[in-house]
Amino acid sequence: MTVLQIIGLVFVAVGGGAVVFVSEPLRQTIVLGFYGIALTFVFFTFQAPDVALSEIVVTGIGLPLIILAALRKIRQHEELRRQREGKE
Amino acid sequence: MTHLSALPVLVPFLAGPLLVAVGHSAPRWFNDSVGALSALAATTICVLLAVHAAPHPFPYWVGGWRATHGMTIGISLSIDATGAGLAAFSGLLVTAALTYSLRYFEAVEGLFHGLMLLFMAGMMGFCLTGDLFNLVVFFEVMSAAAYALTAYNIEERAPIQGAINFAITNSIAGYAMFLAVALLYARTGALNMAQIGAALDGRHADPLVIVAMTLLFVGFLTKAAAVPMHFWLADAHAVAPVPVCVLFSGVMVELGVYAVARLYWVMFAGPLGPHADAVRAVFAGLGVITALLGATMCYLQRHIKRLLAFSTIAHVGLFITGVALLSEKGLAGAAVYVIGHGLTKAALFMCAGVLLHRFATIDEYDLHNRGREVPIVGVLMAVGALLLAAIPPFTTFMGKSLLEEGASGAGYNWLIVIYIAVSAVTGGAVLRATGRVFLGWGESEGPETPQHQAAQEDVDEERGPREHTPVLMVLVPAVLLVGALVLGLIPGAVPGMERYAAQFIVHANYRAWVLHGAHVSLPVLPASHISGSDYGYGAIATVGALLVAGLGLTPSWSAPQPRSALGQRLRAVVVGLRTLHSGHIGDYIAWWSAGASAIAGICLITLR
Amino acid sequence: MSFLPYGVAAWLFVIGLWGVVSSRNLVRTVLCLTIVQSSTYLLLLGIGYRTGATAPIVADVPATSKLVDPVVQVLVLTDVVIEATVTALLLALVVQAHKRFGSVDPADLRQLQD
Amino acid sequence: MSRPVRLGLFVVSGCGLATVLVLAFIGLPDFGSAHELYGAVVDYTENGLRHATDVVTALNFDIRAFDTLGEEFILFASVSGVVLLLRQLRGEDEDAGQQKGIQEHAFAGASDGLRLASLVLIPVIMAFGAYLVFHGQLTPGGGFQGGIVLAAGPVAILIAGRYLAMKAVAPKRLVESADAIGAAAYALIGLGGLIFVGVYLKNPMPLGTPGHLLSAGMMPLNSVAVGLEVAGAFLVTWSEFLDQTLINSPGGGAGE
Repeated sequence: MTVLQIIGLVFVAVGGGAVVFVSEPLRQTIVLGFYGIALTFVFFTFQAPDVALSEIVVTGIGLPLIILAALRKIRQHEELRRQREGKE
Repeated sequence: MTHLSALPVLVPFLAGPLLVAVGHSAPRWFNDSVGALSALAATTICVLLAVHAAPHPFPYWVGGWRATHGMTIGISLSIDATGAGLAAFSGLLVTAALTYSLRYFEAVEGLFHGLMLLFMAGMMGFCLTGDLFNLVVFFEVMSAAAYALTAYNIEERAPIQGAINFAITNSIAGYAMFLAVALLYARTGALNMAQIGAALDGRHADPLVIVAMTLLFVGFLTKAAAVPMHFWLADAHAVAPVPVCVLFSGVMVELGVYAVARLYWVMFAGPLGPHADAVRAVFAGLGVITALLGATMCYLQRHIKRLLAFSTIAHVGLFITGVALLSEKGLAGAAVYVIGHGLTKAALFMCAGVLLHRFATIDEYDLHNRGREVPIVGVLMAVGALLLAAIPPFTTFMGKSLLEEGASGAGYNWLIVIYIAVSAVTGGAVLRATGRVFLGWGESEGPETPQHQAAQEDVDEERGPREHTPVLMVLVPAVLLVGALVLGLIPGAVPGMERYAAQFIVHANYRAWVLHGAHVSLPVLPASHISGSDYGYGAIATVGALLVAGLGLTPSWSAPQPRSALGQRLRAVVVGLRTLHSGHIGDYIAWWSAGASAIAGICLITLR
Repeated sequence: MSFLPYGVAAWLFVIGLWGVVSSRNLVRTVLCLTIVQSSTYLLLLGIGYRTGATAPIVADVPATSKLVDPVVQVLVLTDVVIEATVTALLLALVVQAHKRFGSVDPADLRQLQD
Repeated sequence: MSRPVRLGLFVVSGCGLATVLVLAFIGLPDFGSAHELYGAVVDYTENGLRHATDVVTALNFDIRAFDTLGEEFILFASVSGVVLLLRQLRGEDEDAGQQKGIQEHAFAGASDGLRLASLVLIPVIMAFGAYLVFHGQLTPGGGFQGGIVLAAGPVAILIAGRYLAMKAVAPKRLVESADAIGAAAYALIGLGGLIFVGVYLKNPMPLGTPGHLLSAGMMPLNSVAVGLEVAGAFLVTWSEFLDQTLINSPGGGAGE
């Protein structure tokens, strides 16, 4: 077991905990991005470049756009409803 | 004939994208006919495969990567009568559901048909594959399509909630299975189920193997809705569109039990052979808890689709006990029961669909006496209810009798009481609803509950009550019920099932024909006959169902006033049970974890 | 030390489930699900690793050199695809849930339960 | 259940689960001593059998191609599900958007510099995506990874502030069709095996020279099919989600 692997795994363990314990979703998305990078790094040290590439495109591009769009959508609904309630 | 092996999956995989790509601009009849015809084609192929494999099961090596010296690197479709037959059964229900939906609702742009076909492809691949990882992949194909189909009516609230709970619970089940696949791969260096079985044989079952087994079983039993991993089912089945419910309750849930049976006898029967008694006790216990909880909750519902959903949980409990008996009688009983129950439950959901379509509500009390407009549906529902109660001498009764024989053979005579009670309560609950809706018996006002409001909310969203019920919507359930009535009566059908079951449970058989291409022939069994006591139990269950229905329709009983101490305690239990089914996904996953760790813990302690 | 990858996998599985159970926001629930899933990646890749072996690319290594197990990598690839797609599907459901219920707190999503 | 009860139940069962998992993992071979027969056999025979230099791709697109078939349809079913789930919402929102009159572009926080950078990056992104798709059997990467990168191209146009331009480059119907055609194409390539060499998903094509662009039989074709599907799938998903955020927002275009 190499030092790089140990460092990577520790980052993944901490990062996974961080994603779970950060309660604000937007911040959580950012932490998830870092977590993805840590995972990618571990996959490289495990000699799995194919998987690392998949992981980085998924957590780097694929998911964040969807999550951010979903969060934004939810926020807009909320504002819209607040406005409507304000009018009534 | 063997060349057809991959086609049950391929046909829907080609037709599905076609429907999604051109469905939005194609006329309705095009989507309908492509959907129903491809389902029919895939079903026919499965039937052909089942017939061909019946005398001699065979493997089909996808990509031509055959096994050499018992070692595989490719993926096999391992086709035997049981797997192909179950695939054909799921195809049959998909065809029926698509036919029913011709007149049921406006489908969106071919997406509905496309997803139904993908769902079917998932189920068929799941039944046919011989590779453990591929099994999990098809589990996920089935799930992904099912999540979307559950939430089909996005303009209502309950489907969204049901789909979320369904998707999260089943995803976690999937991850547990991934862990199990990894563990078994590390241990055996193989992914083909037969090869894993061969590698595990003759070795002591250490914690790794036992935990891998329980993770796989917990995963599939989540799909099968065993307590306490069952919570998602009622939420999802009660709210999915009726044609989808037909598939969920009719076959998808049962596939979970099939996978458990298959994996046990192919992979784990060897190392766990010395512990068969403990395995029997653990999983029979799980089945009994599931059956009792399902039956109780079933009786307590007034939302008819949710009532049917809980009855499915109760019956799955029975199927689990059947498999857990670890005998050909038990397994054959479960198989016959699955077919009879699947057809019956599909028909019952379709009847509920008629009510929803016509009256825009699915609440038992709201529908009080309104069913008189469609008496034929009332007849169908009553027949379905009696079949659920396993009335002699039809298919469900045949299944139940075999289960009873299996139970007494294994020294589990007390299971017979459970079988009778579950049949009586679930059948009785449906009879009660039938009596109230179609004959106007019993009270018309029930206690005000959130469920009542949820059932009514449909009124605003549907286009309101309709005057007519399309003939097709009555014809399809009628045909399914006729199937449920006669299938078990066909001479040779039930004994045939027993022979396949006897073949299924011989641990070394599967490996011989998958890895070594051996010809495995069906065992010859002494002709089993249904004894007088079976008819006696059947009669008790049927009468019990009528009594239960009668109690439910008697005003003083349907709303139990806590007069006595016993009544109060009963009421507390009921309230407690209802609170457990809270709809909160956090609760469900907490229970899931509790169930998974408890089952794994018990197995670790008892199977060492 | 050689238990570390497996230990981290077990940790991620359980801590991710904790997130799902304790969440008051469905978006967070979905993100925690991806943590549960990533435990399966680590376990799979962990069991396929061989000390001193190189990635399963045979272009520029001598045929005799050690390679890591390629099978687990293929399984993880499938796993990653499932993660991406199911997450998208779940988030679509959550957006709809917010629209219908006006909340993403699972405690507010009750319909049929009484 | 109340929150404390739920959390309490999970603390107990989560500890149980952790114990069970650790007990099982103890039985695993030590990290770094993998010796699985399957992997070893594939590692040492693949290049001779299939002429692909990336063994993972050979497993993905040939030896275990049936898994990948299932995987493609998980993707396809999910994307169809996303379209199905967001349909109504989109219909409602587009009405609202049309009343306000959608202007060209609108993406929150996109500064001119970011827009310029995105525009410059687009050809690079697309080229890299295509490279990944076409070199699947040679180097790490393949249809899935390349497909996502390819899909990122049109999205970069969006970030560059050209919402309608993205719609022009990647119209919805076309993208949805790409998704469906890619999925069906993968299944059809397998059918080629059944028709020409008698077994579903068996390689019917010449294997070529290892290391060449057109080598390893049907793998490049499968990779392209997957690339097409994944690119389509992610574009559909992103535009389903982004459509909504862009068009419907209180007080005009998003972030304005």
